[in-house]
Amino acid sequence: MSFAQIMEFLRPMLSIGWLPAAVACSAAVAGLVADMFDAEKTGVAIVAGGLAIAALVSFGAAIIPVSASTTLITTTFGLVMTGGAFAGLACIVYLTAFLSCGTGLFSLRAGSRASAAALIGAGAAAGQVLLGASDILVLFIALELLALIAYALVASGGNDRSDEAAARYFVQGSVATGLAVLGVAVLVGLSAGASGYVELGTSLASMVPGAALLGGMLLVSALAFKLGAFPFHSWVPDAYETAPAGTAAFLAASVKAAAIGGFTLLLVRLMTIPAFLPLVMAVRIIAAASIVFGNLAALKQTSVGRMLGYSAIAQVGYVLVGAGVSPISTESVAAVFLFAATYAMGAATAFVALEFFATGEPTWDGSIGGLAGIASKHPAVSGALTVALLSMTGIPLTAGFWGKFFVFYGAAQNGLLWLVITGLVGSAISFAYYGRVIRSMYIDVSATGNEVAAEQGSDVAPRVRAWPSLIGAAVVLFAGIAPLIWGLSLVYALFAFR
Amino acid sequence: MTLLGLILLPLVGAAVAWIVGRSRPTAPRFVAIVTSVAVFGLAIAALVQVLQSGDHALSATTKGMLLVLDGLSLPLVLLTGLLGVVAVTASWAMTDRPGVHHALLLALEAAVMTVFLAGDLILFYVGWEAVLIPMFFLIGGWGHENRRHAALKFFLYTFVGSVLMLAGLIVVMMTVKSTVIGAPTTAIDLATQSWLFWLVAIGMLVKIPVFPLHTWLPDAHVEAPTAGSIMLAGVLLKMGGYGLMRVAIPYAPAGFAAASPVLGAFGSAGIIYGALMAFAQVDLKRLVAYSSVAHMGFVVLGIATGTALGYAAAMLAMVSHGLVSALLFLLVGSLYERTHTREIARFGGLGARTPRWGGLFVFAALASLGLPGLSGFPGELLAMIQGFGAFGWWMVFAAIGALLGAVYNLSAVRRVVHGERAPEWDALADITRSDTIAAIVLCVGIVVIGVVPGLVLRLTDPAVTLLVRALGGGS
Amino acid sequence: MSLFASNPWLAVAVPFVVAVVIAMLGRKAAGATQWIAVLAPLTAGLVGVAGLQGSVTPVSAPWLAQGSASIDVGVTVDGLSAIMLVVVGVVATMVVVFSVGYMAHDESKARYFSLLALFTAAMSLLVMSTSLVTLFVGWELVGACSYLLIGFWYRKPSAASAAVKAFLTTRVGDVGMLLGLALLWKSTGSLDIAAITAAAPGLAAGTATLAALLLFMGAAGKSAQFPLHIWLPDAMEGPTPVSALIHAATMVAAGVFLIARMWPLFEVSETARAVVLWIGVFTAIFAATIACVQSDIKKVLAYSTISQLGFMFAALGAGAWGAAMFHLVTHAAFKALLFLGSGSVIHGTGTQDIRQMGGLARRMPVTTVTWVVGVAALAGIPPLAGFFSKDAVLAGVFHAAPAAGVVLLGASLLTAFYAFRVTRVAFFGESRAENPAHESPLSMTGPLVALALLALVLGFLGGAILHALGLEAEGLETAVAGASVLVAVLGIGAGMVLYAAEFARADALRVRFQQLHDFVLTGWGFDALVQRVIVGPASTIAGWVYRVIDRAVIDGGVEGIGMGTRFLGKVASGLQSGETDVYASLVAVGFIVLMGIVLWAGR
Amino acid sequence: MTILVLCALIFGVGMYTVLTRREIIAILAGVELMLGSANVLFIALASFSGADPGVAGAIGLVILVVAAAEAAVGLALVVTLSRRSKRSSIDELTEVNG
Repeated sequence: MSFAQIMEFLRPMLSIGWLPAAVACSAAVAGLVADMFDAEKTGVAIVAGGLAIAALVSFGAAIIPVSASTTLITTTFGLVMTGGAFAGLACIVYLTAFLSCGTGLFSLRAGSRASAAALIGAGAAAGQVLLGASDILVLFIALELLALIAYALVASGGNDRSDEAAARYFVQGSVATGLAVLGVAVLVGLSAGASGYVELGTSLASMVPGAALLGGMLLVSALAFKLGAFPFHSWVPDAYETAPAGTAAFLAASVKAAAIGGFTLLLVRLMTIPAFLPLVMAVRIIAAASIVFGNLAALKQTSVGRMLGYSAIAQVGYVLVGAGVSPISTESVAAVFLFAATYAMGAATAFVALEFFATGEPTWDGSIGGLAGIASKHPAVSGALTVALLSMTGIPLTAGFWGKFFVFYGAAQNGLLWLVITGLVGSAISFAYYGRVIRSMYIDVSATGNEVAAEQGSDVAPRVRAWPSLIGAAVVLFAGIAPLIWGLSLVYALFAFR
Repeated sequence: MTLLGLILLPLVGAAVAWIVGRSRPTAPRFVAIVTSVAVFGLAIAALVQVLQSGDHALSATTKGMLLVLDGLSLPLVLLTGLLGVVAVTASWAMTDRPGVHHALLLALEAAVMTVFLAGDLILFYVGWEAVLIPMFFLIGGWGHENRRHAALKFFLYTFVGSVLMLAGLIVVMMTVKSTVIGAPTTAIDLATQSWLFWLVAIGMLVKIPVFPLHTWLPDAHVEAPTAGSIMLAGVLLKMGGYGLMRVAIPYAPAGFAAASPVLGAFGSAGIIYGALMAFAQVDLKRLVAYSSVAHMGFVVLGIATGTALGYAAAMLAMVSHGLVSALLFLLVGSLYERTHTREIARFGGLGARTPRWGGLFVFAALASLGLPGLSGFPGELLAMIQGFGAFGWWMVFAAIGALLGAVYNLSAVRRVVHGERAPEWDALADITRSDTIAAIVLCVGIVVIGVVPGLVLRLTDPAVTLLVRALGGGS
Repeated sequence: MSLFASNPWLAVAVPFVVAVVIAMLGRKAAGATQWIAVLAPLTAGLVGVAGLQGSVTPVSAPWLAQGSASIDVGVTVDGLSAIMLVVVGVVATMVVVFSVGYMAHDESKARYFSLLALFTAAMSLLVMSTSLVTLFVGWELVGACSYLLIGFWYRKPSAASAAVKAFLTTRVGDVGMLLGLALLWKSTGSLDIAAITAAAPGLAAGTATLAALLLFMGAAGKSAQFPLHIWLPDAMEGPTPVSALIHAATMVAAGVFLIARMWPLFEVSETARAVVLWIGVFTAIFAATIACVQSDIKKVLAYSTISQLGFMFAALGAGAWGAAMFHLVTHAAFKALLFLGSGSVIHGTGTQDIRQMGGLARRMPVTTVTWVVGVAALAGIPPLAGFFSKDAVLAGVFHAAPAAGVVLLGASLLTAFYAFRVTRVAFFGESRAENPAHESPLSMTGPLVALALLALVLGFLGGAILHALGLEAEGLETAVAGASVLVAVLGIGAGMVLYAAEFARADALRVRFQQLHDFVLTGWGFDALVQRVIVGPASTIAGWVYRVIDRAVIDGGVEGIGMGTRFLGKVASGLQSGETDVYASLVAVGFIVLMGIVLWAGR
Repeated sequence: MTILVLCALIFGVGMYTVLTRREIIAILAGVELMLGSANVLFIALASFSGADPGVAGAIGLVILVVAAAEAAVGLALVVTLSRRSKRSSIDELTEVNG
């Protein structure tokens, strides 16, 4: 049975866009039920399994052309059904969520692992909805759902620091939600309650430009907050540092990928009319600011989590460089989606590897110095972390390079050379902090010598906890090298608009 | 298919060496020597194929990659193959994690081959960056006291340069609408060319390194292990010169024409500066590193003249510097392994104590100062007389640089090989057999190219004439 | 003989192969290999002889060809190079034979003889090349061999630094020569000697003079003319046969050969010739004065060589390049003789200081007789070769610039004086040495006798030499000849009288002019000057530039940028101070600022 | 049109309380105020632009539900904070920074 035949067999099933979301939600519920019976480990496993299936299904939907079926549900989730770019990114959202749960979330307190896994499952489903929303209200609801889940996951660290970070995150989040609600109110209000993108688009054209701009900017800011772009970034470092590495993987990767998807869709679907051109200028300013701030602030960090937080701000800057293209075309959206996918994979692999180290060496205080000489003890996982960091820097032979390449190519075509150079120099400087982690892992000799410390941390053998980071690294490497061998068409196929 | 083999074979060898290294520490060096010799053999096979092929070029394409081997890249591919073998023999007695060391060495060779064989701009850039990773780990892993700083500085410095180059390449790809390297069908307008040339060339100038952008080289060399230094000096620096001739000049000829006086000035300044710095050094390896800056100054000078003979001078100077600096680093490395110090002041009268090493070092010093009959001279002579044609009396500085070249080389010989025998080294063993074989191979190469430079020039002739005709440049 | 005629490149190939063979055989077969070494100069000489009979087919091939331009290299033997080949051949053979005895107890003989053979190969390449490129190749290779041979006993620090000094000073001259090459390449489009000499008249006056002067700079470096002469006296650190071969006859003569070879270029530019003339004249008198006060026998001969070369350059400057070549040939013979003689004396007495010698005539008869013949030739006593060639030189110089002629006469007087001063002190009077000197074996005295015969005969071959160079031989200038003989006799007399009976008068004279004597002894203080002005500051400047420019400015700049970004990082991360209200207000302010931008962009 | 001014005013008050008050509970209240005023604004705008009252009401209800969920999670966070480390004002919440 060749690959095509299998796909042919699966075709009818794959056409149901909401299938992945359904699987994920049901797995989440099952996980909660298992938690009730104190079968915590199985609960997490169920959620992980569900997410894996969802990832496979959406990958299938991305690869083979699917005819959009027009049932009631599809109208609201319309866009997800068309497969192509959205299914591709949805697959990444599910895959990273799967990796996050796959670690077994051992860094969380015993009781709360299954519930956290359930939250991640639901969050992944919400991510796909946010990604494929064709209605502004659906977008808003998904956004808020993700926000709430994020607050809970940050608080799942179970210590004073994570509580504090969660509380602060909540305060800023609520301000952003206020802005979002105001934006929705203005836009939908003025267009007589029509909240679907298509109807909204038409009414926007005839609306008073000032109000449209205000509403648009409100929404853009809300989404920029969710992405963690410069002016709205303050929660990112605290959240990534205090949240346990496993959940941080979900936050950094799949939530961000979904938000990027939603944001770009907002621009593509809603704001193509000339009235919104100035918005794009704002997006570019945010992009440059995020790149500069993110890269600079990350230089001084000693905690790996916090550093990854700041680097996330910079990475969002690169995304916005791609999104800030004035005639936003299918290629530029594909580029942004590709970048979101590669960044998400890199971030997920990195955090999952940190999860492995956190649970492996309880003495690891989360600092870069703490990782000194760890490569000799855990060569495989530190290799995975290195691949992830290189990918986030954008070094060739990793997926990150292609992401950055296409984003900057699009921006250059748009004549934004100053933005391209800021971005490129930013990504060069980024090696100053990514490289320091690699250097401490491989080159520094660990203070306690490199005898193999006994594994007292988690009660599970390291081999079991290591596989998620290895899978992540493998995907990143494969995606980096494959285009060299099979050409760039493969990349476009996965994220092309259909 | 030989072209693809040139890239894949070292990669496979690297993987095997790494895996074997984990179990039996003595095995990886045999894997490495076999692979590197095989790669060198493949390079010679490619040479034969190119000579037989009508248009003096060989290309191979897979769906994703386009590989091209022609006059410009052939001598450098052969040089990489040869230095690969020399690097492995130089690190024959390596006991500190040999498996990973040889794997990184072969991976480095594969990455460099990709750069020289790349037919399209994306692959060229991928190879250009991929070289940094193994080198970073080589410097970091096997360096000496200051390796942490040197490794990161090396990576960051060249990475910022090459990232700017990527910006330039993106603009090139955008305007020319194709990623295949070669004279552009639709010439880029003159206004953009002026700044585009510098944007694309900056990454290469950092790599060469040109005079003000060179401070990463001494730190990287001093800290790199012997094999790493041989590959770094012997081959990595050539990527800059090759990149200029292959990518920067064809795409921005007008920009290059406007920039050539500045390039020539920096080239000549590099010759003097490198020689002066080498003369002031206390650390032997740092002295050789600065000598690389001086030699590569001739390459930049040759390229800046923009004439066929100028490019020939650059190619000759690059190949000769590859051999000479590899020999010097081999000798300095073998001395360091036995004495564990690189301080020139502590050496003295080694000629008496270790005659074989002393003789080779004197030969290397003479080759390094560009003695006629050895490989340095043809390149330097051509660069100077063509430079005179293009820049006139500025060549006085280049000539003074050549003189300073003699100063630092001979003063190094006087302080290390000649003079009273330092009592400290009475029990010093002479150079090991494996290092001697590698050194002899390099010496033969140096003499052959010195006496018959036509060998290299015959290879580069078709490609250089093509390049010059494309630019409408002088003879 | 036809073998050599048909392929002249043998003169380069055979010595090179011999050198490699000797080096390969190494220490164990040193006994046998040293005799093979004789083959090298013999072949060179035979090719020269074949050249003299004419009919040598030139061989040339492209060396650096790219695109349409190409630089060719090749060898040919015309009159000029034939003579030089013969000189090199004869003198080198004598030196090799002499060295067998002289180096008998030296353990690294193999290296010595292979370097000698390599030197012969380089010298013949230099002499026979048809293109300036091969000439330059031979030129620098000869310099390298002299570096290796001066520093032969490299364990002696003074020998090592003398070798470096020699190579660097000649290299300073080579820098000028290289620029000359570049200028010629630019103006005539070719580096082929024939092409350049043909195009010389057509060159713009300025370019021709400049090119000639640059080439002369190279020649001055190699032939130790003022101010690039400082390396020759120190070059005496090398074994004496080396000094005889390289620093008397062959290498130092290369400068004269170069100007003779490129004569049409010099012919065109008046100013260049004037410069050559006056530098030659000054060097002649300058070196002669220093030679008069030297106490080391080899230093005397070294300064004498510089002075005699000054004569040749004066002849070249005056336009009589034939006379210069004739004097070159005779000088090669008797100076090699004197050096080998001093070698045999050093071998016999074990010291180089003439004050510890004395009364050697009784113990070393053959050396003394040959020495006297050599010294007489140097002073210019009629029947000997020195007289004829010096006369030709003086005649030529008098025609061009009488004032220069007079100065040269003075220099000849001093030459005669110092020549016989050394003879009187070293060979006659009571022996001041502790252990009695012994005569050198036949293998050393044989070459002395041969060279002495040559010194006798060569004078009469002047006409044949000039004819071989393509110039017609003029007769003796009676007036000039008379004056030079008178001056020679005066010099000899002064030398013998002053240093008779335990040098009473000489010491008295020295005490009165003590200050002047010391000043002249150190080469007019020129050596110390160069040391203080150039060599000393060189390392300090290099060190300063390294510390300040490289470390502080450039590297500091790079590290500074690194530190700067890290500091900016600290500032940026300071923004995350932890106060929640700061964060919340950042969100609000951020929104307002963006809204402003949007509205401003949208106006 | 007075409705618009009123909503803007309430939104401003809400924003002011969030930005200036120390205690988190007060901030929560401020957030509720902002969401409420946005809701009222929406209803006003929708009816003003002639939307079908049923749809406007439904969307208004959605916004209310979201606000409620927001408040619930916020209170949960406040409770955990006060129970575990007895901190309720944002001045005490400055441990995580840099």
